[in-house]
Amino acid sequence: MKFVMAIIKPFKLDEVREALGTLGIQGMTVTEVKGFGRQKGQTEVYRGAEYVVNFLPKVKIELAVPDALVAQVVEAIQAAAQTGKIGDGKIFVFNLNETVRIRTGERGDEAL
Amino acid sequence: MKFVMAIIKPFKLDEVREALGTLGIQGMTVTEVKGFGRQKGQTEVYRGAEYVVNFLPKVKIELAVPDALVAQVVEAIQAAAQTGKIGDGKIFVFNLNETVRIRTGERGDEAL
Amino acid sequence: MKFVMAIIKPFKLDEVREALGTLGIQGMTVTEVKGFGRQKGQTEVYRGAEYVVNFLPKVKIELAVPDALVAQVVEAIQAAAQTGKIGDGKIFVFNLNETVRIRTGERGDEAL
Amino acid sequence: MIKKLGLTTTALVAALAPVAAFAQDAAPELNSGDTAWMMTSTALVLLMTIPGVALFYAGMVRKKNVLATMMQSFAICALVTVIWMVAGYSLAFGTGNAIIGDLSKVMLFSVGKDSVFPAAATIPESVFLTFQMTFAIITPALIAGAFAERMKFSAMLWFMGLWSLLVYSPICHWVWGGGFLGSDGVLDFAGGTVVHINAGVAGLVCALVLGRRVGFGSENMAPFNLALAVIGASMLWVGWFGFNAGSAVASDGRAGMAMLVTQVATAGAALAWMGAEWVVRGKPSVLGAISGAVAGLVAVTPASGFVLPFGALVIGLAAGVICFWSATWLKHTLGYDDSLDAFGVHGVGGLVGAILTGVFAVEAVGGTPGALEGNIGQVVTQIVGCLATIAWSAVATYVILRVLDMTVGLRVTTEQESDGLDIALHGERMQ
Amino acid sequence: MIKKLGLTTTALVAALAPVAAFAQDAAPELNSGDTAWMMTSTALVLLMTIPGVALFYAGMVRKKNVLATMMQSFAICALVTVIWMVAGYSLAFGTGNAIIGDLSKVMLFSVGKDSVFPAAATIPESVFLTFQMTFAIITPALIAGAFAERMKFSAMLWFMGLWSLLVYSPICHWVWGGGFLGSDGVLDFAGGTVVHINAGVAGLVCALVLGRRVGFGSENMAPFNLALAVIGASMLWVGWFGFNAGSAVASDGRAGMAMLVTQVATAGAALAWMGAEWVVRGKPSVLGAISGAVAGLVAVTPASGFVLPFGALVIGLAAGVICFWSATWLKHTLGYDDSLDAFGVHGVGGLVGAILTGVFAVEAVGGTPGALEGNIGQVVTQIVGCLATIAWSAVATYVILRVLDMTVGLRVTTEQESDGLDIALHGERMQ
Amino acid sequence: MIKKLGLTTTALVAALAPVAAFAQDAAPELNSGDTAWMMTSTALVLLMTIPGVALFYAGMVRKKNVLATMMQSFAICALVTVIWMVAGYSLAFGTGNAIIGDLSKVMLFSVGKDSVFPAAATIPESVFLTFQMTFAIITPALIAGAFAERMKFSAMLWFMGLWSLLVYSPICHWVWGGGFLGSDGVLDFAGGTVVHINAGVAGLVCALVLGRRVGFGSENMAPFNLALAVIGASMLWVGWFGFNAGSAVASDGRAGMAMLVTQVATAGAALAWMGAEWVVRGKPSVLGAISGAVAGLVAVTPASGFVLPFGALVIGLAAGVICFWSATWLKHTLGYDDSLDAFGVHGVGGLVGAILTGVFAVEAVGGTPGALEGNIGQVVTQIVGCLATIAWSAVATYVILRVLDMTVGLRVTTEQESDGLDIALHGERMQ
Ligand SMILES: Nc1ncnc2c1ncn2[C@@H]1O[C@H](COP(=O)(O)OP(=O)(O)O)[C@@H](O)[C@H]1O
Ligand SMILES: Nc1ncnc2c1ncn2[C@@H]1O[C@H](COP(=O)(O)OP(=O)(O)O)[C@@H](O)[C@H]1O
Ligand SMILES: Nc1ncnc2c1ncn2[C@@H]1O[C@H](COP(=O)(O)OP(=O)(O)O)[C@@H](O)[C@H]1O
Repeated sequence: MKFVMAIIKPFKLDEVREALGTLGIQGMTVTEVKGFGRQKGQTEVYRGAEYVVNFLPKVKIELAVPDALVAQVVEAIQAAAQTGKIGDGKIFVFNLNETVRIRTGERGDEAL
Repeated sequence: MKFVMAIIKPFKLDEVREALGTLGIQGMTVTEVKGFGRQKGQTEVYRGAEYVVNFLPKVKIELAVPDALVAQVVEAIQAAAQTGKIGDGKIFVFNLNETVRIRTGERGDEAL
Repeated sequence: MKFVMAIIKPFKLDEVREALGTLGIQGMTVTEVKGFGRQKGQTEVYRGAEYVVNFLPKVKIELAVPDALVAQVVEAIQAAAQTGKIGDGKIFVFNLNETVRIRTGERGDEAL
Repeated sequence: MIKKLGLTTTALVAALAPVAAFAQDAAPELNSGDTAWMMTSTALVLLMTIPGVALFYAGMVRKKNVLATMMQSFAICALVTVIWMVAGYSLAFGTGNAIIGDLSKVMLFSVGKDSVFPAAATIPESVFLTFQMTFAIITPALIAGAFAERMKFSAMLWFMGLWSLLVYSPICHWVWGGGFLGSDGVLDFAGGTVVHINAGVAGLVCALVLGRRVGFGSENMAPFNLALAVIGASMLWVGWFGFNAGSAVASDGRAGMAMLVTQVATAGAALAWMGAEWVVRGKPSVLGAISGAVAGLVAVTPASGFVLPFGALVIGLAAGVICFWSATWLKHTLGYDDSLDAFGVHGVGGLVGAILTGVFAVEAVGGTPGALEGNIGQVVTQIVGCLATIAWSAVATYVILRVLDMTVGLRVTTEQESDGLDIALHGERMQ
Repeated sequence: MIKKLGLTTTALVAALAPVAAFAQDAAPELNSGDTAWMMTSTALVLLMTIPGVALFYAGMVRKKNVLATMMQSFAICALVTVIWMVAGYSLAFGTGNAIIGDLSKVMLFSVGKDSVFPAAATIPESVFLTFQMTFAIITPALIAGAFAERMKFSAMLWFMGLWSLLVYSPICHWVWGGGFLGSDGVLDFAGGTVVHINAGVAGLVCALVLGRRVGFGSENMAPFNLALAVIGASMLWVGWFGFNAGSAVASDGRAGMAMLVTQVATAGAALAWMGAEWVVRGKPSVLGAISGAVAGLVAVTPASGFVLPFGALVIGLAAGVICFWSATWLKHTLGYDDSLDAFGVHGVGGLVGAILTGVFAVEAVGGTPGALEGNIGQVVTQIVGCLATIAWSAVATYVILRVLDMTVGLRVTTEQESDGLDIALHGERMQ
Repeated sequence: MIKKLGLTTTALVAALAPVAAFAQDAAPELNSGDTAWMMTSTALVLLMTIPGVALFYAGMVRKKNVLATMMQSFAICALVTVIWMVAGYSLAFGTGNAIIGDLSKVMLFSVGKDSVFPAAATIPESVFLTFQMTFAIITPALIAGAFAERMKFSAMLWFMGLWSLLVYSPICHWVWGGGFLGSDGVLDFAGGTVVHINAGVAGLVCALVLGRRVGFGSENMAPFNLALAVIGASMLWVGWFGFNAGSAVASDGRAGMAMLVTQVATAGAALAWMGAEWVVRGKPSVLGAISGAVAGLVAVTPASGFVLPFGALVIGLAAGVICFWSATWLKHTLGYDDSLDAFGVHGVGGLVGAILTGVFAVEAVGGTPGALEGNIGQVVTQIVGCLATIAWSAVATYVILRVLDMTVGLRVTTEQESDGLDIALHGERMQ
């Protein structure tokens, strides 16, 4: 099993979910995060006090996938999340030792 | 060392923490996340505009544990977080290369 | 490639970012989390109902780095995030199998 | 206003006397200043419920129940308006007997542009009855604090509708509508018994019958957004000028004095609760300050047309300390879950105020002396008024709840409660 | 007020008659009670826009547009104040002809401390014109609901400024300023045509010309913080007492009755929308309850000085159900994106109210009988009033928008829209 | 009101003249319309502090200090109420001498239901003193903006209590209570010197003595929830009608004109700040628009009973631009941390208004001509009034702060400041 983590632009979440759905993937966990990177943030000014907000709202998607699907999953995410503009984000792939489905106690690929 | 990540129902957090406490574990990091899975979300309607919110609020627990404790930890989480109803969540186990306690610089199991 | 995750005190974020900047690192992802640990939380009282809030607001930093930089990165974070008081947090290091830059499709160290 | 009737033991005679006196001169004339103040007061008292109570309560619940809590105040406002129009006003202020009014004003068919209610002869009846309507609205809205976060919305509507007709209208009649408590000389300028003791006791019965919230005492039930509660308390404070000074039903010196003593008692109670908390807990809290203010407002309500500033200050200080004790120590000791302290603040504060009105009443202000001016019997009269209110409010509330429990059912399911009432009952969420 | 002029077909004569009558006795005298009520009403109507409409609308948009939405109401308040001073008041209430006023009151140079507007002779002209100013402010503020989340701020200011002069002032003159609709006997006590139909129709045109928001129908556009909307709706409800009862321009029985019927209709409409939703959708929503209340307030606006409580209740119930239908079914079926239902609530509710005023008007209240009292022609007169308003509002709004689209441009870029107007237009964020 | 005394150089004579004139006819009679308006105004001015200032300020701080900031306004409201009752009113409005009142009204023992304050003879004294109390409340509440996010709560209470007695009451006496500034002919209708310059200067001294917030200039201190600030500013705007038009202490043409010019100046200033920002920064901000509105309200305060709409518009435009400059450029250049611009808006805006009142005063409105009507000396008189206020406010504030710093200590610890005052001082959090 592998664990795929992707940082994407928030408004791309729905498209990515749909793309993964067509691969038969229905489970994932999503977190609101702040991204620092090459993309520059916007400036806020409050009564003359300027704050350059150099983080940008991003969304982190995490999903465990069977080894066989990893390549497809990465490709699907990349295709769906891409705008071609700076700040599109990253995909990271990790080894996953074990997965347990809490409800049933199933382990491994069955637990996904 | 291993790194255990669990996605659970929010109202189970206290029970899980207590269960882990009885194993002598006192450190962990918790994040509010949104889960997509088999469990279906509720429908919101605003002046006729319907939004099926297909993510559900979940809580992610992350904790680094010595190898010796992993099995117990996973079991404890599974037992405490289980309701038997769909949406109970997952536990993932990763290899952890290194841990550092920022305050002291301790490394490895001592840092946990 | 390695994946470094650090849990730090929120007000140390700017210093850590600067420290990493001097190593040439400009990308990272930040999440607001709640930490449980040795550090004790504060008590809130509402009309006689007491709640000891035993989690504390922390910030999680995640960044993928080339193997060559890991040691320096860990050191930089530890130095910048340290106050010497309890609750300073932890640094975790993971193996990272693969990284993809969504915008360009670059992989591996080039994608960072 | 009708409260003026309450000053003598021969209330009906007294009530008609000024009107008769007027009649000798000429037909009583509308006074545009009185009318202006009463319309303003009506707007201020409405403001107390929406958004006042709505915010005060919504600011103290958990995030998942914020909207549902506001919805209770808002829906009660709409529902009771119609009920008051249909029959509530008639039952409360129709002539009737010592216990209940009559049906002469049902549907307000008898109210025209130029109608005047005899005991409020300088303003149009339309204004008098709308002003009174806002009192009929806020009283049930206050009860809702006791069962927050766990009652079915349908059951709540049924309960409030029945309660308004079976509990509010009669007690209102007893005190202000020509009923026996007013005749007995019970002093209640703006609603210590009718509104606050009544709502507080009903709330306590609700809390007991519905039972505690799931997780009460174990789960963290910290208020989600106390800023909302501070806005709500502020609206209550400001709006209460209409509540108390408006109860003079005139724009005169008595109204002015009612406004002044309201301000003084409220400030005193806010400082007292804050101070008590500072001593006992080590920190003065925002929730404490606003709770104290509301306790002071409650306690000065019956007293407002009868006392002078110094008496008001004492009433406020007493209410602040005593309600702090009831909302913290008493509730936790007895273990009932009066979620937002409808009883602890309104019931207890109302009792403190009703009794101390008998102590601090000044003849030169409201026509009746209190214990400090030698009329010790007034305290007894006040206690009788409290007991009558408590008895009927408790019994009738209990019966209504039991009947509803057997028919529509009072409580949401455990799952709905844990999902939160916003999404479970109304299909909406604070994002 | 001038609305009184609307009661006869010989409006100008009628308008001067009472003044003349007065003049025979003595110079008309200021009445301190009337003045007090009108200053209060002015404050109440201002409260309706800031923070009323600002919150009502801001509570329904997405987080990224909350501040920009509040900014629209606030900036309109400032802008229209100056425009009303410069020329708006003069165009609306200067004598002029049947279509438009004149420039005699430009810059308010002719208004002194002791000036009196003849048809409102018991209050200072300064109060009359400030009261009317608050109406001129809220009307464009209501339109903004239709194009929320996508209009350029600069374009919005241009649009509102021009609209105020070219659409609001003339229609205000037609009905209240001595123009042809008032002369024709159209009944509009507080602004069913002038304010609500006018704003609603202009909103619909805006929604059509600007087009839908990016992602309309596919993205989740759930309101970010409905608690804000509930506060806003509550402020609207309370403030509307000034709007409707203030339109009596006196502190008297007609004002009192206007207040009472406002309360009744609003409650009825809130219950009706809530009930309709409960039946159709299975859950009564908070957004539904407050939308219903606003629909009721809108519908009773033209009727308020003319009907009795029972008529008001029917008007409220009708408005609640019909506006529920227009804001849910109609909008989604026709597919236009009237973001916050400026047309669905104000346009449709205004039409319901304007027409039913012709049905339920009672001679004893406002001097004119309605269809139920045998004067069926009044319904026709009302419809004529609606059509004239719709026609001018639609055409002029369309022309202004087209001109602005070709010059300053109406819409933000797609990127600004997706970033949110708060940061894109104002450089600020809700943290 | 007493402000009328300020119109002539023989103030005391003038003050008694109308009363005497009345007395010849009969005892001065209460006027129900005046009383209604003054009770309404009292409610409106209270609304300005709670929740007005509370929200305006809380909306500009960081999340961790939202509740503590609201708490300051709320606690000041309670504290000053009691202080005003105990001695503040007596020191300000007791006869006394040219510098300070006396102790004749201590504890309000001398105030009964029928008491009348001679210079406000048409309303009950209870109303007059409660109206004045709301001014005594808001002034210290405004100061709190200068030291937001870093002062100890206990020190704040001590400071405000002492400041109210030692600074507010005397200066109030100087201008309105029969003191030397009123006698000298300083025009201050509703509190340009007494309230705004006074609070602004005291705020500046606080900011300097307490020092900057930890992280000032480096950390992100962006406002957490500007929506709250918009609600607060709106409440201020609406409530200010009571502040300014209420300062006529009558429901008459002068009150009406005060209301109108308040509206105009506020709108002008909001547009001016917004415009200045648009030009200088490229974007008009919401914070700018509301700050401008408040600056306009401040500046028109002394002028409101003396000028006509055109003068008010100029005053507003000037205040908007100048306060934009002081709150942005001046503060950042000099480097003091006046957190929420108590000085930048109230101090500077008050100065602009006080001086321009001397320019634009119109004899036909307030009895005194200004420089434009040839009375150039009035500008000098106004400047004298400002300087006297600045001098006493600065010196006395400084002394009080130093004494408190040596006794209770002024500032929270660095750790408390970084944890936030909500949890550190009050044990509560916005969840
Ligand atoms: N080394 C990294 N480790 C973790 N997250 C990163 C890293 N670099 C970038 N990110 C995340 O990816 C987002 C996009 O990166 P950015 O450099 O702005 O654009 P791009 O990926 O298009 O080059 C960032 O906002 C951040 O959340
Ligand atoms: N493949 C996955 N990878 C990551 N998280 C997952 C995955 N599948 C499910 N989850 C998480 O677990 C939660 C519960 O999953 P769900 O399918 O609803 O129920 P169950 O685990 O009981 O089968 C989801 O809401 C999601 O947060
Ligand atoms: N075993 C663990 N796994 C994951 N996170 C941990 C673990 N132990 C501590 N943490 C995180 O580190 C933070 C600091 O830990 P704490 O024990 O309070 O202090 P210290 O690190 O100084 O000993 C905690 O709040 C928590 O977020």
